Amino acid sequence: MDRGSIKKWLKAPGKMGQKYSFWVVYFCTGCGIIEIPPTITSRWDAERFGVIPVATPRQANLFLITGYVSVKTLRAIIRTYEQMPDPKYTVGFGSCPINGGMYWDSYNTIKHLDKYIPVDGWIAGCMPRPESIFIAVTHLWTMIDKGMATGYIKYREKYKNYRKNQEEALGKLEWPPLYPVGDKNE
Amino acid sequence: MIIKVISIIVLPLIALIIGFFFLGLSRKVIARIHRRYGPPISQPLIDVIKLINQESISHGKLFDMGVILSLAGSVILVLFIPFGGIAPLATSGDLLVIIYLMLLAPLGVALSGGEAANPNVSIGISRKMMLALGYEVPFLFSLLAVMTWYKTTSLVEVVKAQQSFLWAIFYLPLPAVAYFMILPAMLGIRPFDIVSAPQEIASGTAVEYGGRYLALTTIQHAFHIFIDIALFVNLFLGGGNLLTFFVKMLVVFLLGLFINAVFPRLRIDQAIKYCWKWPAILALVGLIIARII
Amino acid sequence: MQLITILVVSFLGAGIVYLTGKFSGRVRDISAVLVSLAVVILVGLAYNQKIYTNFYSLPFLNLSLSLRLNYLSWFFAIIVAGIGFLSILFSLEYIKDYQGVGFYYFMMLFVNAGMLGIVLSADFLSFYIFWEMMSWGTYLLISYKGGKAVAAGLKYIIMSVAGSLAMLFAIVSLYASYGTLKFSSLASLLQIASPGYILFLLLMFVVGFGVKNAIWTLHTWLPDAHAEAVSPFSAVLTGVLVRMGMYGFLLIMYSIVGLSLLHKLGYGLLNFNYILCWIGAITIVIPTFTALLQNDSKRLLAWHGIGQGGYMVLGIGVATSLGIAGGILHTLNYAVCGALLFFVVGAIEHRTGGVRDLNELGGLIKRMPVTFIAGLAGISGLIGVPLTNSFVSKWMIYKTLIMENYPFLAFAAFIGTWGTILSVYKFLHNIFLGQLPEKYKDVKEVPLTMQIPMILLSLAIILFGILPGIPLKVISGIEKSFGVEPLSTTMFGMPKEIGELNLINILAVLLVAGIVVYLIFSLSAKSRRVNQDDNYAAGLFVPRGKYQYSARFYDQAYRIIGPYLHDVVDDFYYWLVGKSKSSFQIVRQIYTGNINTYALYILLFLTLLIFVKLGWGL
Amino acid sequence: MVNPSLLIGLPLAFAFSIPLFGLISKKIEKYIPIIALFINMVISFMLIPQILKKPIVVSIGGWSPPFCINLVVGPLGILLATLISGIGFLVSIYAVSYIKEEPTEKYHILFLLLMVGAIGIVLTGDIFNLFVFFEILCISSYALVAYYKDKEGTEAAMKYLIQGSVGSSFILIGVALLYGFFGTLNMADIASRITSANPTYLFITLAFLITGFGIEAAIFPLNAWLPDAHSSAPSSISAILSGIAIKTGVYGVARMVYTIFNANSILLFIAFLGLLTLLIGEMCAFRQDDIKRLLAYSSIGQIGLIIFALGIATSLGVFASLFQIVSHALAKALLFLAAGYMIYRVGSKSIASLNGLGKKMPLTSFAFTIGSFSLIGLPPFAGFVSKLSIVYAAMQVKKPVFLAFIAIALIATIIEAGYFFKIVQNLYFKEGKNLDKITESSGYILIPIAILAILIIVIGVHPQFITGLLKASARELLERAGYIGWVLGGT
Repeated sequence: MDRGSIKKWLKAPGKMGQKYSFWVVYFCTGCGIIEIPPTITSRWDAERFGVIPVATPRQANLFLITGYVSVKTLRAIIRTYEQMPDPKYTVGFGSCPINGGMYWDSYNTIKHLDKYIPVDGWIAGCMPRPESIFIAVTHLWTMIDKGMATGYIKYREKYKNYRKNQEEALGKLEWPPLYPVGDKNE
Repeated sequence: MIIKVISIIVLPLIALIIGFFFLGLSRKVIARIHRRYGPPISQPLIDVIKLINQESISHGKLFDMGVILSLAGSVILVLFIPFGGIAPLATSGDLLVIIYLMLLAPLGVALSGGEAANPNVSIGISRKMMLALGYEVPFLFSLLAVMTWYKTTSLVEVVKAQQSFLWAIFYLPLPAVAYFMILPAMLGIRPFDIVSAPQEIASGTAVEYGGRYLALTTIQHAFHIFIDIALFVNLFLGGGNLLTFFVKMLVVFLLGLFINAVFPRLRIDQAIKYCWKWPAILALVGLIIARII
Repeated sequence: MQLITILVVSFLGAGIVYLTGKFSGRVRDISAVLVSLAVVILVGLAYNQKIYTNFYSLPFLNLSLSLRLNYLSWFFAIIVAGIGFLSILFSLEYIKDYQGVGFYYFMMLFVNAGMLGIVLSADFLSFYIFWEMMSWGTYLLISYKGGKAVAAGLKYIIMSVAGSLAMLFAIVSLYASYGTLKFSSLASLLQIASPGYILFLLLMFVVGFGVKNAIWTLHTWLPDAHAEAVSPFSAVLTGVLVRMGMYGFLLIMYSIVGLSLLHKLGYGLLNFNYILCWIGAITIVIPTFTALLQNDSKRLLAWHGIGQGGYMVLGIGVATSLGIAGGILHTLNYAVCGALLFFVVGAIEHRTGGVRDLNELGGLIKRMPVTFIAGLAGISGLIGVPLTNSFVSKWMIYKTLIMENYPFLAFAAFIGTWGTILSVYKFLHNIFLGQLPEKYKDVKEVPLTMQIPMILLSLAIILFGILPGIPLKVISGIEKSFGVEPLSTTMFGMPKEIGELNLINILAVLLVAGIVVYLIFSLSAKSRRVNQDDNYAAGLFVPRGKYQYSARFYDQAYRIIGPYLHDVVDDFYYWLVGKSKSSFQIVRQIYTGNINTYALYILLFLTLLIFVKLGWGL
Repeated sequence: MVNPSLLIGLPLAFAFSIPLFGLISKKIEKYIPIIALFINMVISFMLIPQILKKPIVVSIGGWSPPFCINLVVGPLGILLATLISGIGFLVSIYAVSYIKEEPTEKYHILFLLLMVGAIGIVLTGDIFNLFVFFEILCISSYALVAYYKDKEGTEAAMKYLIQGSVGSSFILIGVALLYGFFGTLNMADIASRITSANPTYLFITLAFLITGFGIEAAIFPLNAWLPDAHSSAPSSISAILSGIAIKTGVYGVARMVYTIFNANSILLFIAFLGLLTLLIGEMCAFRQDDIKRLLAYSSIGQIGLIIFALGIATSLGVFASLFQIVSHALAKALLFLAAGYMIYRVGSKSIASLNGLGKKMPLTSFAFTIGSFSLIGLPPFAGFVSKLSIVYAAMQVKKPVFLAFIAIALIATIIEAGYFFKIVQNLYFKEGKNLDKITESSGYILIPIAILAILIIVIGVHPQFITGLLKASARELLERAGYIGWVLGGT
């Protein structure tokens, strides 16, 4: 916890700000959301880490994918992710986003979320405990420090492929591409 | 002259600091009331720094200009309200001007929010307007009570008159109480955070705001807290020098905080009815007394 | 001579425009613009002159009709001429597709000429003549559009005739008792009149002028008329024509009866001015909150026209130097704002095919930016946002109310302003903001001749908002002529002894603050421009054309205040009309169509006559 | 100098010569009334100046008054004579193309006779002649009302006939009584000796005479004939009846009350009657959907106003009442002519059927509008000046009762405004049905209408044209000594 160190603040205020105020988009994808209420309320108090839930993706910079991702939800996830302003971070919460988990052979869940949007970190387990969220947050801090949490940049660069995967999974998307889909990105 | 210029520059900064302090304090205090540890006092500042460095989207010129207007309106409002006797612009605008300048901030937000073509924003604005209609009634009653009592529309005069003798709250307790009762409504904090109800209308006017827009609105909110409380202190608690003024503001703010931290959110019609019932009646009685005596 | 020239030009001009219309529409349009412009110039040249001329005489009533020019009449004359010119300019494109355009221009110019005659006339007979000409001209113009407008026109003219007959009653009684109708001589003669008689006069005139100025209980014609008339004329209606009542109030109350006499009417709080003030206050509150419930843009503005009229009445009712000045200044300011807003609505109608329903519009800022700017200026002026014109006048009215220790009247004025804010924001939002519906995708900005009037008026709003000294100079001249001690003003607001108001400082600080904030804004991280489809919709794609919140914008507030805002006065009038109709039906039964009864009538009449003789012992 | 008796003689001669002309060609006969009345009009215009200098008394058969039949052509007489022949002239122009139904020559004869009667009434100085001319007028108008020979016309004529003859008989009784008292029929003579008789008997006589003339003058409740007659007669005749015939009744009443009986005590009652007539007329008119009935009832109202002004009995009051007579005669004639032709075009009398005519018949509708505005009393039309002077006269008396009366009269004006403005809107701003083959009126129709409209505006803008004459006429009515003096030579 180096909130106090002025030097770092003066060096990279933006990065520090990003670290110490994670605003989580308030979006219940699956069963994992059940862990969020204790996390943000008196029992574990996420606010002391500067983590607070916000209502709209426009304000958020942390996207917590809580639980399994059905095809229907994927559409919303992609839309929400694209509406979040850069820099933004994604954390997959629970086993399902990683590899489908207990829905590994379900016909309408997404097995590998990172084919569709970049994921900066995973929290394995079914269910993970709230503490693990804090672990994830602190881990994300170090990643930001080291400049490893670059999911949003990857998304911009590889947007063509992401868009292709998304359209494979969801069919034609009704919204236009976020970034120009051309060869100049390669 | 020089002093005036300096104070014009300094006063907003003081207001900003106090406002941010209050913002952080409120989060901390509420956390403690909730038996939480709570964020550091500086958390709002951290948020604003982050937001300034974060990208955002814009829906058009008005979308930007509205936010700028609202913050600018709040900034100049600070210059009209005596802070511990410092009121650089008090001679070029009195209480009536202050009442009207208080329009600029909501108007700016309403305009810029309007261009973000989002019904949540519209709902938020309409709630803001209705809530304002609600709390303006007791607010105006109590302001008129003070103005009628001191036979002046100048805030500086009011403060002078109080410092010479007793505070207004002793002459006009009812309007003061009414003002205090609607203070949370004016600040838009619980139980009156209907305007930006994140769970109902996705934080109302701020739905499309991100990055610098959110930063500016946060700063504006800080100013807003400062203005409303400073106005209360000037009107009823007799101003004071820099220190006492700050102390009075702190007291008022904390009192309000303790009350509103434990209340759930009201519905908009409940809020209007509340504003038009007890605060309005109290303020009206106070006004009638002030008129008769 | 100059005044006669003004009137001749304006009246003959109307006729000429009509005749040229018979040959070519183009020439007619141009000549209409030229005539109205000429009137503006002529009136402008007459600034700061004192003129008095007899222009006609009726020997059989040994009356002579005369004209005069002083600050008061010049002030109103320039407003009339200016708004008239702008509305003609606005009409060029707007009215093209209607039929009977020649008639329209003729009546517009004719009504303007009538209003000029009203403000320039120096005796009550010519005043009344021009008043009536204006009234029936207005009636024809309101009905011009046909359809619903017909009923509106009838309602207007009936109320107007009733009012002007009350006025005629007072005028003739004045003549019968004093043998003259000249304002100047009446002003001196009335000083020795009994308060009761003065009160009777004032009541009659208040009815006459109140119908025009739409004070509460006489206002019911106005919403229909404003809503149904063609928009350029609605602008004239709300801006100047309705304010002729205001001119009348000023004339009778201060120019003729005079302040010293007014104070004699009544005791304590129960005096004429105080009651007038309360009428004004009610006129502010009820109509302004009724406007909140309107969904028709023009009706909404019309109700505001009534409400703002209340401010003026309130201002002149207080009868302090500041109050009177505030009332007069507000007349000018509202003329500008109201006309501008009706132009805006007219532009919207013109482009969207006559859509006035606020719930069908939206998002037009992206298509009609200039109109939006005008609308923004207009509503800011109407609210009285600082640095717009109405702020100054409202400030003066509030100030004097508080200083004169009328806090409740002041409260009515304040809360009226809040009602105004709510409803005009709804107006602006539902038309210009929010999502642009599919059907208005390719709406274009209005042509230049419609933009110019709006731009000019918007500039006027800002100008008078920052330099109120310009109109206030004339107004203090008016007050001097009233015998009220004139208001001393500076260019940018009020001198110290009157109150703390210095608009140039406010402007400067606001600019500085705005620049600073803008720097912060532009230095921080950039933002990406998105269109209205890229919008937060809870993770879904924005449903086109359905993603708008405008219907029942203040629903919860409606539920609370709606029941109290039912227009009982209007109901009462309709009840009255219905009852009298049925009673007329009964009266008709006298003529049974049966010859025997008729013969009986004759005999009865004869016997009655003889009985009268014996009874009265004539 | 011209002999005023020509004013009566010429039309009479022409009237009976129409069949002879008819032998030559049926074409010319319809132009005879025009010629006759034109000459009449010219003569009366020529007479005005010298009569304003000195009234003319024409004695027939050599003897000097009171021992002979004589015409007394005072300002009042010549005023009304001019009005009558003028309006008659215009209406006869109108009739040229309006009256197509045979037998036209009868129409023209009766029309001229009606004129003769009317002019005779206002010019004669002998009360029995007055009665005779009155009969001429009435009988010809009975016939003319039934001219179309349709059911309602005949019925209306029948009613009119019955009531009219009751009235005439009353007049006859009154005349007989007067002759019994004074042994003379010369009005001036009677007037000079009126004080010598028993006031009660005199009053009975006056009652009979007022009733008799009141029927023609359409005072409430004696006016039941009027709506039927006006609405079912040919429009030209309605114009004449409303513009002229009832005015002669008013003349009769005025002559009796002022000049002969000098019954000032009854004037207030007469004013009250006038007010009653006004109210009832307007109320009934408000509820009409038949345009001609509406106009007829509004004439009742206007007559009420005239009678009311007559009852004010100040010089200004009488002046105002005469002014109202003139302006109403012009306006109502105009309205009936215009409405008549609109009805002729659309083929229905209902107001709703006039919708949208303003675009099809612009000039006619415009004239109609002017007439109705003038009747409501809007500036700058003739009706405004007359109404203004009535209000002023009533106020000038400074009696509270007259204040109350005039207030009520103004309220009646609101009702009047109600229906007239509605009609104007129907003309211009309502969408009419199947108007496509309706065209503007022809020249013979437009000329009189246009002239009347122009007259209304001219008098409204510059009343001085007629005020001199009106003032003199008012003086004639009020100063009976002067009248007696003209006839009997300076007593």
